Parts: sequence; C-alpha cells; structure tokens
Amino acid sequence: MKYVDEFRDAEACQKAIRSIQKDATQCWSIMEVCGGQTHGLLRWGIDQQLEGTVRLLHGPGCPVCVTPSAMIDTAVSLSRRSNCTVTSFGDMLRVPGTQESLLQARARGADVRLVYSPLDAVRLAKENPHREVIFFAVGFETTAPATALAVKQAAHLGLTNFSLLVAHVRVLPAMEMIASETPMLVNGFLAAGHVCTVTGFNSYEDLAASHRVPVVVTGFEPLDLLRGIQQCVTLLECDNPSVVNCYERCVNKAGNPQAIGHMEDVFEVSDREWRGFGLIANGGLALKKEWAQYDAALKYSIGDSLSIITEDCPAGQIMTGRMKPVECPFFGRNCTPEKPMGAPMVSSEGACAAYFRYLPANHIVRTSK
Amino acid sequence: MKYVDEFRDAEACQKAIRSIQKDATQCWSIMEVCGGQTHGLLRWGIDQQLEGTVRLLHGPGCPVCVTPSAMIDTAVSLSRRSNCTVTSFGDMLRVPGTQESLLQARARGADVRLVYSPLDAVRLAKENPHREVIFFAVGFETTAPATALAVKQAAHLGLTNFSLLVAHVRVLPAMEMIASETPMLVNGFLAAGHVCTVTGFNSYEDLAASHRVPVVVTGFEPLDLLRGIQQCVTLLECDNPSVVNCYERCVNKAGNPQAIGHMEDVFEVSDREWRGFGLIANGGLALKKEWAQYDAALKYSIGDSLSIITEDCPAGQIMTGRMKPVECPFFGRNCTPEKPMGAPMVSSEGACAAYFRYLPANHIVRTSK
Amino acid sequence: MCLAVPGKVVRWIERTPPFASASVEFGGIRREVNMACVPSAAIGDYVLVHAGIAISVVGMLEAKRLLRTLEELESIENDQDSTEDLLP
Amino acid sequence: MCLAVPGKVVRWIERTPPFASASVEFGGIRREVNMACVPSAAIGDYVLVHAGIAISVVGMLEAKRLLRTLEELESIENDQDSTEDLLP
Amino acid sequence: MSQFPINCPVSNLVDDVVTLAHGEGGRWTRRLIRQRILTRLGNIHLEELSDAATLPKMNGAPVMTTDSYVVSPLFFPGGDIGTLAVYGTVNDLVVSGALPKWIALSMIIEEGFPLLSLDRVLTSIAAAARIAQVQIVTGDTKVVPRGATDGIYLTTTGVGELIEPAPSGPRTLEEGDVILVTGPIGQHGISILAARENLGFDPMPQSDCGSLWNAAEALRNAGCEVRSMRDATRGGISAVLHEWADSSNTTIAIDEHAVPVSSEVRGACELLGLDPLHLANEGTMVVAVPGKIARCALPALQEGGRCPMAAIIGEVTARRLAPVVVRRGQFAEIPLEEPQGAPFPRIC
Amino acid sequence: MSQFPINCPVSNLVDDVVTLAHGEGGRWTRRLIRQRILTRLGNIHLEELSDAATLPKMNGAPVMTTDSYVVSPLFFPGGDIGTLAVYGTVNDLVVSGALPKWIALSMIIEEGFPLLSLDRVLTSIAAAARIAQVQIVTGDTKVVPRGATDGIYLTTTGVGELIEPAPSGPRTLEEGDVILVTGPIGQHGISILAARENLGFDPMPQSDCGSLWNAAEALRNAGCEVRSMRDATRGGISAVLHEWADSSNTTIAIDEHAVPVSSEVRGACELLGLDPLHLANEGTMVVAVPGKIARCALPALQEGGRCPMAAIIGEVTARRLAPVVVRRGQFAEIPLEEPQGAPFPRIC
Ligand code: SF4
Ligand code: SF4
Ligand SMILES: [Mg+2]
Ligand SMILES: [Mg+2]
Ligand SMILES: [Mg+2]
Ligand SMILES: [Mg+2]
Ligand SMILES: [Mg+2]
Ligand SMILES: [Mg+2]
Ligand SMILES: [Mg+2]
Ligand SMILES: [Mg+2]
Ligand SMILES: [Mg+2]
Ligand SMILES: [Mg+2]
Repeated sequence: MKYVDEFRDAEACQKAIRSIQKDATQCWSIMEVCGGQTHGLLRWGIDQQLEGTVRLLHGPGCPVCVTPSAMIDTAVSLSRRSNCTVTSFGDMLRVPGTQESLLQARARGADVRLVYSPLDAVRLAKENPHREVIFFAVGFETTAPATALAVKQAAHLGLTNFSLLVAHVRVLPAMEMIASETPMLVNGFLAAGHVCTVTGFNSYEDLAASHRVPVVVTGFEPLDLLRGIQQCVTLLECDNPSVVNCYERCVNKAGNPQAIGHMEDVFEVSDREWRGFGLIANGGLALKKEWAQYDAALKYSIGDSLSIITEDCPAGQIMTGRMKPVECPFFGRNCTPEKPMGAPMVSSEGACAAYFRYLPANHIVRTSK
Repeated sequence: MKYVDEFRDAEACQKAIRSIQKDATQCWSIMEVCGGQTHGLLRWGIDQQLEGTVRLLHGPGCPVCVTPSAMIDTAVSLSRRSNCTVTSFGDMLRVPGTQESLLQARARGADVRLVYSPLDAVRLAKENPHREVIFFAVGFETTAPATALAVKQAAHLGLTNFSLLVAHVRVLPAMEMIASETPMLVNGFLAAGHVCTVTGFNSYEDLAASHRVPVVVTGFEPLDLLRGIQQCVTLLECDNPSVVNCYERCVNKAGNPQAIGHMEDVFEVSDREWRGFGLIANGGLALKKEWAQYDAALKYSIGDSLSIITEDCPAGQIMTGRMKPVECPFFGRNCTPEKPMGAPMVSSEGACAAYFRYLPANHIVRTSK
Repeated sequence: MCLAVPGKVVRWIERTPPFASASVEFGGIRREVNMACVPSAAIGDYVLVHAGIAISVVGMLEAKRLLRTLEELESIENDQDSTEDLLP
Repeated sequence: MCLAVPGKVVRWIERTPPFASASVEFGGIRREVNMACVPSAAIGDYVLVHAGIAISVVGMLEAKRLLRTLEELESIENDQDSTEDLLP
Repeated sequence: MSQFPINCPVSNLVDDVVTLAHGEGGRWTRRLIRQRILTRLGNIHLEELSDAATLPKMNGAPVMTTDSYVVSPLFFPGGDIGTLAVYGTVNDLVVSGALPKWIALSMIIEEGFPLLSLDRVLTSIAAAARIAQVQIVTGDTKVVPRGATDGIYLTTTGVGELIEPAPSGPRTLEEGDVILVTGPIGQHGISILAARENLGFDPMPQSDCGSLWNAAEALRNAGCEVRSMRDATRGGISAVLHEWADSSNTTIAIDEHAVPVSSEVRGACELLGLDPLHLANEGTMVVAVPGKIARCALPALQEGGRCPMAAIIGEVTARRLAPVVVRRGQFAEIPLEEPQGAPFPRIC
Repeated sequence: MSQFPINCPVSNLVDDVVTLAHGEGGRWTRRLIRQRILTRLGNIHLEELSDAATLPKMNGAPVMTTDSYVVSPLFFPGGDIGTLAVYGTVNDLVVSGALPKWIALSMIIEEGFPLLSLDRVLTSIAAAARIAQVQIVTGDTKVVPRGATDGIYLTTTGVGELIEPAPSGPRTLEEGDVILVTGPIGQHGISILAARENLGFDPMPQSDCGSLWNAAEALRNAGCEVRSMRDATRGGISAVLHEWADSSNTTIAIDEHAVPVSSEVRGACELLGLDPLHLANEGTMVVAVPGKIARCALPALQEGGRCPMAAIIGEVTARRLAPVVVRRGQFAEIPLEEPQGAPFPRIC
C-alpha cells in the first residue's frame, strides 16, 4: 500500500537505527506523545533495538486512558436508562469506571454499541427515532472534527434524539504539564502526528522555547518514528530546542483549516480532569452554547463530578513518563490485559498493554494460564 | 375429580340416551347455545348416538367466532404500535381479520401475548410500566366479570398503561334473533350453563313465552348435556315452552349477584356487530363513561367501523342453525382448521372446527397431506 | 368461551375485592383463584373457575339431585328391556 | 486514538459539507469517506482517513523528500562499515 | 455503515456471567472448558480438546441422532435443559434399538448467562450421562450477544451401536398388535407449562425426564418381540400413534380410561382445557408388540423395566378413515386429533 | 401467573415465513421437512424420518465432531451459514485425518424467518454436502419465538472414518518442523465483518469458505508425513499456532512477509486496525510437517491440493518464553499476541 509499505522498509529502518546510534552521545529521554506511536515502536521492535541509545518514555497519548472514571460511570448510568443507547469506540467500552465498564453494563442488559465513526452514531439515531442515541465522544484533536461533523449532520437532519457525552481532550496542555515537572524527565517530545494533522504545530513553539525542549512532529510507521527520533536526537545533541516537522506529508504548520473550522464551530476549550493527571486547565473541549441541545450532560441533567482517585494503579506515573510499565509493581502480575488494574493496561494504546503485548519474548512475564 | 367424573359416567349416559330415544316421538331440532357444549357433544359422541332422535343445531356460542373482522383489524393495528402490547385469549389470536390475525401480526414483529386471565394482563401492565398493555376483551357474560375485575384492579393499582378493547357480547339478544327467524328452525334451546352461572335465567322467560320455545339451562359434562336434551325433549313433547334449569349445581335463577355487580359497575349494554349476524341491538357490553380512561378505543382514537361482509364463508348460516358444518360446500375441502375460511373453523369452540375434529371416523373428510 | 372447572376451596388468601383470592384444588394440584364473586365460599366448598376467577359455588345438594334423577331414570328403564340393540 | 490510514481518492460522491464524501481506495478495497475537511482533494490524491473522515491530503513531494533523506543517510552510512554486529 | 455489535474480547470480564469472550475460542473459552466443562464431563476423548474425537472402533452398525433443546424455562421440577438434552438423545437411540455410546454437546449461550446456572446445567448433564452410561466425547461453545437467545440452547448428537434384532419398525404394525405406555403421560408437558407460566400450581408437577434404557433392555431380556418403540415427546402419545398408524396403514384404537395419568396432570388438564394425550413426555415411551407378546411385555416393563405404572392402552385395528380413535367408556369411538402444535391453555 | 408466550399452533400460517407451528413436530413440521428439507437434502437415511439414522457398519475408527454456527450476517460474499455449517464440520474431520461420511443437522429457527431464506440455506447445505461428499443423515428443527434468536442457528455434527496413518498430532511438533498455510489468510473474517457492519467495501471481500479435503488428500497422496493440520477458524492462524506451541512446548516463528494475504484483506486490515493473523478462515488450514517434508508438501498442496497460494510461513524452534513470534523483515522477533476474542475494528 502506497505511503505505508515504503515507510516500513526494513533495510531503511536498520540504517536509521544505526544513524541514531551513531549520533547519540548520551542516552536521551524522549517521550512519544501518542499511544499509536508507542504501539508502533513496540510492534516493530524499535524500542529493543534502541535500548541503551535512547530512553523512550510513553506519554499521555491515549484519550481512553485519561478519561476519568466518573465520566465512565456517567456513561454507564446513561446506558442503563431504558430508552437510551450509548455508543462509543471499542477501547472506550472496556475501561473500568468506579463500578464497571460500559461492556460490563452491556453484559448486564444496558444498550451499549460500538461504532466505527461518530457519523455512525448519527445514522443510528436517524434509523431509531424512538431511542435516544448518545455518543460518548473521546479522542484528541484528531477525532474532534469527526465529532463536530456528527453534530452538524444531526442538526441538518433535524434529529432530536442524538446527543454527545463529551470527553474530548487537548494534547498540548498535558505536554506542558509534563514539561513543567521538576526534575524534568523528558529531554524531547515526539509530537503526535495525527493530532498535528488537524491542529498544525504553531502552538508548540512556546512549549519548546519556554521549557527548552525540542518537539518533533512524528508519524506512525517505523521509518516515520525513526526519523522523528533521529531528528530529536540531532536537536538535542546540538542543544536546539526548536519545533521540527518530520511528518511533512500529512502535517502543515497551520494544520487543516477545514478540520479546525468544524472543530471550533462546535467546541470551545475548557478545563478537564484527566485520569492520572487531575484537572488540567484548558485540557479539554466542550460543546459551545449554541449546540447545547446536543449536550447529553444538559439533556440528562448530569452534574460535574471529579473522581476521587483511590486507585492503586500508578497510571499517572506511567503517563507522565516518571515510571515505565515494567517498573510498576503490578505489571504482568496483578495487572494484565485480561484483568487490568488501570486504564493503561486496558486500551490497546495504553502503554502498559503495549508493553505486555510487545515486550521481547525473553522479557515477558507471562501469567500462568 | 369431584363434580366432573360423576357426570361422565358412561353407563348413566347410556341410560340417558335410551331415555331420550324412548321419549322422543319426533326428531326435534335443539340448539345448544354455547360452543363448549358443542365440543362436549362431539367429544363424547352424543351427536352420533342421538342421530335420528334429535337434530342438534350449533348456536352462536363462540364469542371468538362472532367478533367482527374490523375489530380484529383494530387489535392488529394497535399491536403494531411500537409501545403497545396487545393481549387476549388463545383462540382470539388465531382469528383472521380482513388482512391477518393477531398471531400473524406477531409473526411479523408485533407485540401480541396470550393471557390465561384478564387479571394477567393487569399484572403485565404493572410489571411493564413503560409499555401500553391492551387487553382485547372478548367473551360472553361468563367472562365479563373477570374483565370488570381487571379494570377495578387496574384502578386500585393506579395503572395508566392498561386499557381494554372491548368486544364482549351478550347471548340473549342473539338467541332472540335466532328465535325470530322465519321459518323458525329451532324447537328448543340448551341455554349456555356458564353464562347463566353469572346472569341467571330470569331473562329467558320472555324469550320462551313469546316464541313458544323451551329453554333448558344446561351444563357441559356428558350427563349434563344429556339431561338438558332429555328435559328439552320432555318439554317439547308436552308442548311446554318454559324455562327449566338442568344445571342447578352451578346456576341460580338470579345468577351470581357479585359477578353481576362487578359487570354492571364497569359495563353497560350496547349495540354490537356480530360476525355472521350483523348489528345486534343490545348485543354487547361497553365500558361505562366513568371508566373511559381504560377504553383503548378512546385512548387511541379508534372510530366505529362496521365490516362490510364480503366473505365466502357462510358462517352466519352455521351460527344461526340454518346450516350444519358438513353442509357447507367448503367444509373439509377448502376450509380446514389449518387453513380456515371463517371463524367457526378457527376457534376450538367453533362449530366447524368441532365437526372437523370429532366427526365419526367414517364420516371424516380428510384433506390429503 | 366458557371453560369452567370445579375446584375445592382449600384456604382463603385475601378477602378484599377486587383482589380477593383463595387456594383452590383441582385434582392433584392447587392454585390461587380470584374469589371476588364468591365471597361466601367456605373451606371445602367447590367453586366453578373460569379465566382465573370463581364464578359460583357448586351446590352439593343440587349435584346429588341430578345424579339421583338419573338413577331414577335407570330404575324406570329397568322395568323395560330393549337395551342391547341401542349400543353402538 | 489516532489510527489513520492513507487511501486514494477514486470518485467524489457528494460535495456539500457536512455530508461531503468520496470513494477512497485502501489496498484492494474502496469505501466511502467523509470529505468535509479535504474539499480540495482531487481524484488520485491520497487522503489520511481517521474514524471515517479524511483529515488531510497526503503530500507526495513531502513523502518523497522523507524517503530521499533516508537514502542520504544510507550514502553517509556507506562511508563507514560497522553494520553486522548491530543486527539482532 | 452502521454500528458494530460488540463482538470484541471483554478484557475485564464480568466474573459471574458468561461473556462474549467465553465463546471466542481463545483463552477465556479454554478456561471455561477447563474449569467448568472438563471438571464435570471429562473423559479421555473430551480431554483431548481436539476439533474432533477419535473413538474406538465399533462392531455393530452406527446409529446417529440429533436434537436441539430450546426449552423454556431452563429449570423445571424434575429436570432441566441439561437432563433433557442427554436423556432426549439417549432415548432416541434406545428406541431405535441401539446401545447409546457417545454424545457430542454443542452449547449456544447468551451473553450475561450466569455461570452458576451454567454449572448447574453441566452438572445435570454429567449426572444424566453417568446414569445413561454415555460419554460426552466432543463439544462446542458459542456465546451470542445479549438478547439473541433465551439463556442457553443445547444441541446433542448421539451415536450408538445397533443391538440385533432391532425393532421391526412402525411400518410392520398389524391388526391385533397391542399398544403399551411405560408410565403416566403428560408429566413433562404440564411441568414445563406450569413452571414457565408460573401457574402457581402446588405441588409443582414433576417432569418424567429420564432414560428409557431400562425399559427397552427389560423387553429384550424378556425376549419380547417389539414392533416399535417411541419416546412420546412433542405432540405426546397422539403424535406417535398418528405416525405409526399412517406408516403401517392401520387405525390405532385407544381406551382413554386405560391410559395412566397422575392426579396432578389430570387436574391441570381440566383446568387448562388440555388433553394429556397431546402433552409431551421425556421419559415415557409407547411400545407396539404383537398381540401374543402383550402378556410378556407388560410384566417385563413393570418389573425388569422399573415402570410400575406401565399399561396396555389399546390395540392396532384395520385401517379406517381416522388413523387414531379414542374410546371413552361405552361412548362411541371418537377420532383423536393429530397434534398441530404445542398445546396451550384455553379458557374457551 | 404471567402471560403465556404464544407457543400455540398457528392455524392460519403466515405463508412466507417460519412460524412456531413449523417447529412443533406436528403436521407443519412434517410438511416443512418433506417440502423443503427432503427435496434438497434427501438420501435414504434422512428419508426414513425416524428419530435416529441406522447407518452402514464402519471399518475404521469413528471420528466425531460438533459445532454450532451463529454467524451474523447469515449470508455473506463467498458463502452463508449453510456452507459454513457443512464445511466447518467436514474440515474438523478432515484435519483429524478422517474421511467425512455423515452429518447430523440441527436447526434452531426464529419465528418469522423467511422461508425463502431457509430455502437458500438448505440449498447451500445441499451443495456443500455434495461437494464434500457427505450425507445429511438425520436432523432436527426447532422454532423459537421472535426475538429469541438471530434468524437461524445451525448445529452440525459430523462422523467420519479415520484414515491410517493419521497425523501424529500437535504434541509431536519438534524443532525444525515447517509450518505451511494452504492459502491467503483472513478472507472469512474480513468478509463477515464487512458484510455485517455494512462497511461499504467495494469489492465485498470474499470468504474462503470451502472444503479442505483436497488439500489433506493431496498430502496423503504425495506420501507426506504430517505432524498436524488445523483449519484456522476463530482466532485465525495465531490461535492455531499458540495451541500447537503450547502443546508441543516449542516456539513457532513466523515470517510476516511470507504469509499470503490478499490486497482486499490487506487494505481492510490497515483501515480497521486489524491483524490478518488473528482473523478467521473457513477453508484455509495450517499444516506442520517435518523440515525434510517441506519440499514435498508445498508442491503437493499447490498442485494436487489445488491451493496455488499455499506457502511456507515459518518453522518450529526451541521453546522460548513467547510461544509464537513474528519476524518483520530485519526487525526483531516480536511475540505474537494470543487472540483473546474476535478482532474488531479500532480507530484507536
Ligand atoms: S501495569 Fe497496571 S497497575 Fe501498573 S501502571 Fe500499568 S495499568 Fe496501572
Ligand atoms: S366450513 Fe369453513 S367456510 Fe364453511 S361455514 Fe365453516 S368456517 Fe365457514
Ligand atoms: Mg433425534
Ligand atoms: Mg428426540
Ligand atoms: Mg424421539
Ligand atoms: Mg468448536
Ligand atoms: Mg433473550
Ligand atoms: Mg468441531
Ligand atoms: Mg470447527
Ligand atoms: Mg477446527
Ligand atoms: Mg428432533
Ligand atoms: Mg433476533
């Protein structure tokens, strides 16, 4: 497949690895922001091959992982209403709330459905005029335009039985939070390429300058990842904390104006609680007043609720790069993808799940069957 | 079982048969009014054994058979509404309307349920507060008290999701209509014992006197039936057109005052169309104004509709005693219980179905498989 | 439309209409029946049950009378003797 | 959360947002994709598709540039020779 | 493109119910099989856990039968869907004159089905298999999304070995043959109906669900020549007699008073307007033997076959128009209606 | 006492759909069987219409397998539930080294299921049985109330006769053995997913649903010693390899680039975030042969077995911690995840 296979070329990858190994004079800590990148790194064994050269830290890159359990509880309680259908993406359904996940609610009779696109939820609402269809909208800026288009389609179609439980998050405030940690654990960032496809990367200049941290916009194929790492190492080696785009075929500096337009028509920036992080100022998106009729929180009178974090899982440590999954005392023992203790082990993009799946064979801690 | 087995004693029955044969000087035409009696006569072979002695005519005794097809169409259309559940007794579900039966509607997705008692429909409404439960109330005066109690229970429970589609019929006006036929085909009536359990039999005096036709209140077991026939023959032989109660263990002259009370609290006499008969003055029961909230016809704005009878089935001839089922040109050929052309072949109490099932083996016209 | 079966009242459960009910025995089994129309039925009485409600109390004396009437038929008949040819 | 795949635009179906859509080819198959965010995409262009919508047009020149950069790495590297020990 | 039904692995499984992951063939399926199925049904063939069981060679002709069990309710007085699924298939082999040997068990379970209920069903299957001396040699488990089934459906397929001489078959029925039943009829039909509709009967009528092996073996041991045996399941005695009469071109005449019926079934039938001849049985069969064998067959069933209530209920007569007739005392013979479906209570 | 579900005979049957009366064992069931089933599947055993089929004696050891088919949608490009039910069970016998002979077919049908759809399924069953040279010797039909199932479920139980020598089994896999597949993988999984979710793919990906008899027979004809064969159904190649690695205590290493995948499956997998190694197949098997046999097995499959795309995809190595590893070009070997359930599309 064009624009896929070329960027998986094994020989080219080996060369890039050698180039990085040659360039790096010290073991830099580089954080890939997006969970998709984490998976790519592990799936292709890049993590292993760069061991000792670069320390890869896995960022907050899974919106599923950072969705607060109280929000999931809300979705679960909506799904239990007799006339409501709650829809969301696959991984979201498996994340435990304080009591249970949406899938568990479903196994107990709630109407919960998996959709491929927010637009499918609109279609479901159109086809089922007697049911209230709620889309549990999670995702970074990559996904927010799709949700925005869903709301616009619902408005065009005059649907009154469609609404959103919005949990969209913004990636930059979380990166700023990580960069503000003292001591600072991250030497450089691989910015999430598909988020930047929508948003561009103008907004990273301040972050890079104020924290003196290079930010490299990076794609997801092995060559893209290696090119991003290589660029980051280069910037670090010459102490140049600037923003560089290594995913040029998909990302413009200004982003996608139509996507931004749809997103900004429908959403406004708001504070949001991130699981493992706490409340992040400007860390999320909320529906603008003029779309209030599509807001499930208003439609069903759901109050704000901050979760009291009482979980044993040190997910915050993982997602801020302070701890690697294998360093978690529960990893692979009490906590496995089958019986996850925290969100990073649930989502297929969660760092712990990625580690569990793709760790080199001789490192794997396999639970007994 | 007490009060059952004694009345099935074969030897006693044989004696009663011989007694009738001895008493009858001519072949009297006696109409049993109730379909249950028809079945009893055929199931026990009484019909065969009295052949040549008494001509048994099968009356209008199946409320299912006489429910107009337009009424069934109404029930079918209610059952197709997404939030409605239509309930009724088993045989009612199988009677074709102009398009289909309730069972056919159910096979196409409508919510139709069979109940054993109207009180079960109330329970269903109580257990399913989000559904509209409609009881399609058919039956003679025997059943009307049960329906009346259902309405009273619903009122006590404060249910707002329970209503009735009332098709209750009264037996006396139909008997009067039959007795008024010229030439008069019926020499004597076996009045429906279980109707009389509720209503008593005062009201038959006028009928008997004005048409000079004996009326014998008769039960359902073979000895009861034979005793009724015997009494009727006796009255006919001595030209005594009076009303005699041969079902004394269950029937009082004045009926059951509590049952009448419940029935009259809830229902008032009204005109009603009978399938095969046309409109019969005072031929049915309707909800009184004060129970209007339980009237599905009002609740769902259903207009009156008289069916235009275009059916080939000569059901009216059958039910007024002018024709015996075997005399119908369709019987057993075009019309069988599997593919009924008319209501008398559908209901397990319908005269045609009874004939089809219980005709002596050597008379049966069996359709090829 | 009028299938009704006699059963023996075994125990009153509730006395107030429209919910009045009793446990009634039919052959080897018992079940609960609405009794709103037969408030005077006593334990041991037989009631006639239709569509889940009792519509009358079965009169024992009247039942016996009917059976006796038929026995009388028999004795009348026994005076005569043209029987066999009438059996099927 | 950002699985996105490049596919080739084969045919525009509808031009008006929010329902704008096109048939897009991925490997051996095609499917309809919302195009409201890539109004200028032409037949033959590759678009990046996420959650049923196209979020950008893939730049051919930029792709080539990246691959060329890596080829250059290769030529630089060819000047040296410590390779074998680094393979797994 | 519409929504996806959730057919994904449930990572954090609900602990006390069956989930879709249990049916996906992966780790959870294996765990379900190991922890719940093998512990109860295990034998050397099943424990192979291969796609197919390789079985010992047979001497006699193989006899094969299959039935799906979709009973509602799943649990009823006298049995449950598990007992039914074993005895039903065993009995089909037994009445064909075979020695039941192996059973393949396929389960279709609804997501959300309580694991405790599954355990109960599996325990019943194990007990019935032990009693009937058959092995569950291979199986399959599928889980369907909530709402797509009624808790659990079982399909059992049985393989047995023909014991010579086998019954000559219903085609061979002839005038003068005698019809027997092995016990009181209608128990299962009434039990299911009462439990499903919560008819509030007291006592709850018990199903007759059980193996017919002893009865068939007793007839063989007594050297009784058997024309035909048939477990009188759906459609009851009436269905069996109609089929036999039609395939032998005879008319079968039954004496109603000779047919054993318990007082519970009697009472329930009067109340609900049902005829016991049309009600299902699950451990009661109809047997046709030559007239001269009746003297031998009845005591064989009552004693060796442990069927104390077995009775002669009628005989085969020359074909008339009605295939089956019922005699009620001294009344006329009345044709018996052919069952057209599961009987249901009438009030009319 | 609650309402009765309508399990009564429908006198005036809806003409074009299955009704409860069709499943009640009476006249309507017989009519369904005679008019729709026997006309398509008829053979001397099935036509007996007895409770059990008495079959010819067998020489070899009997092999028995069962599976329920609950696929959604019922019809998909390349097959339907009927083809699946025949080939799935035939293939389980084939990979066990048996000659498939007889199939018992049990159908659970939802009230309201169109008779035309039933005819289509039965016609597919007949065609598949003809191709696979098996007879449907006995069967059962149940109808469940509307809403209680998803149109139709089939359960097939197959009996075959072991052909000696049979594969030595997955326990006997050893270092140096070679792993082959008989064709491109993931076709069935993608076909089902695309059809069920109405993903609007063009062309609609085709299922590989078909018999593996030719492939197995070609290996036998070529005299290839086979360690193990397995149809890679639920869980795909990955599930088979995990099971084999665990039972032989080896690690199986696969070259991703060597695994045949069609461009349709490739495109769909990229789009939906799926791995073809985890997708179901219904006419494609994995074969393990000793290393020295690979030279003989591959051409045997490609030519005699009519599997032109058959390929060697990996080999058995000494046990490491991961039971299955995947090599991607010159990258490191990465453990292959064990399937935990049916893969579903991710956007994340
Ligand atoms: S291994 Fe489990 S407990 Fe530890 S951080 Fe990851 S998800 Fe949390
Ligand atoms: S036999 Fe059929 S057509 Fe004739 S009167 Fe009876 S129901 Fe009507
Ligand atoms: Mg069978
Ligand atoms: Mg059976
Ligand atoms: Mg049977
Ligand atoms: Mg299986
Ligand atoms: Mg269900
Ligand atoms: Mg199998
Ligand atoms: Mg299989
Ligand atoms: Mg298999
Ligand atoms: Mg069967
Ligand atoms: Mg369904």
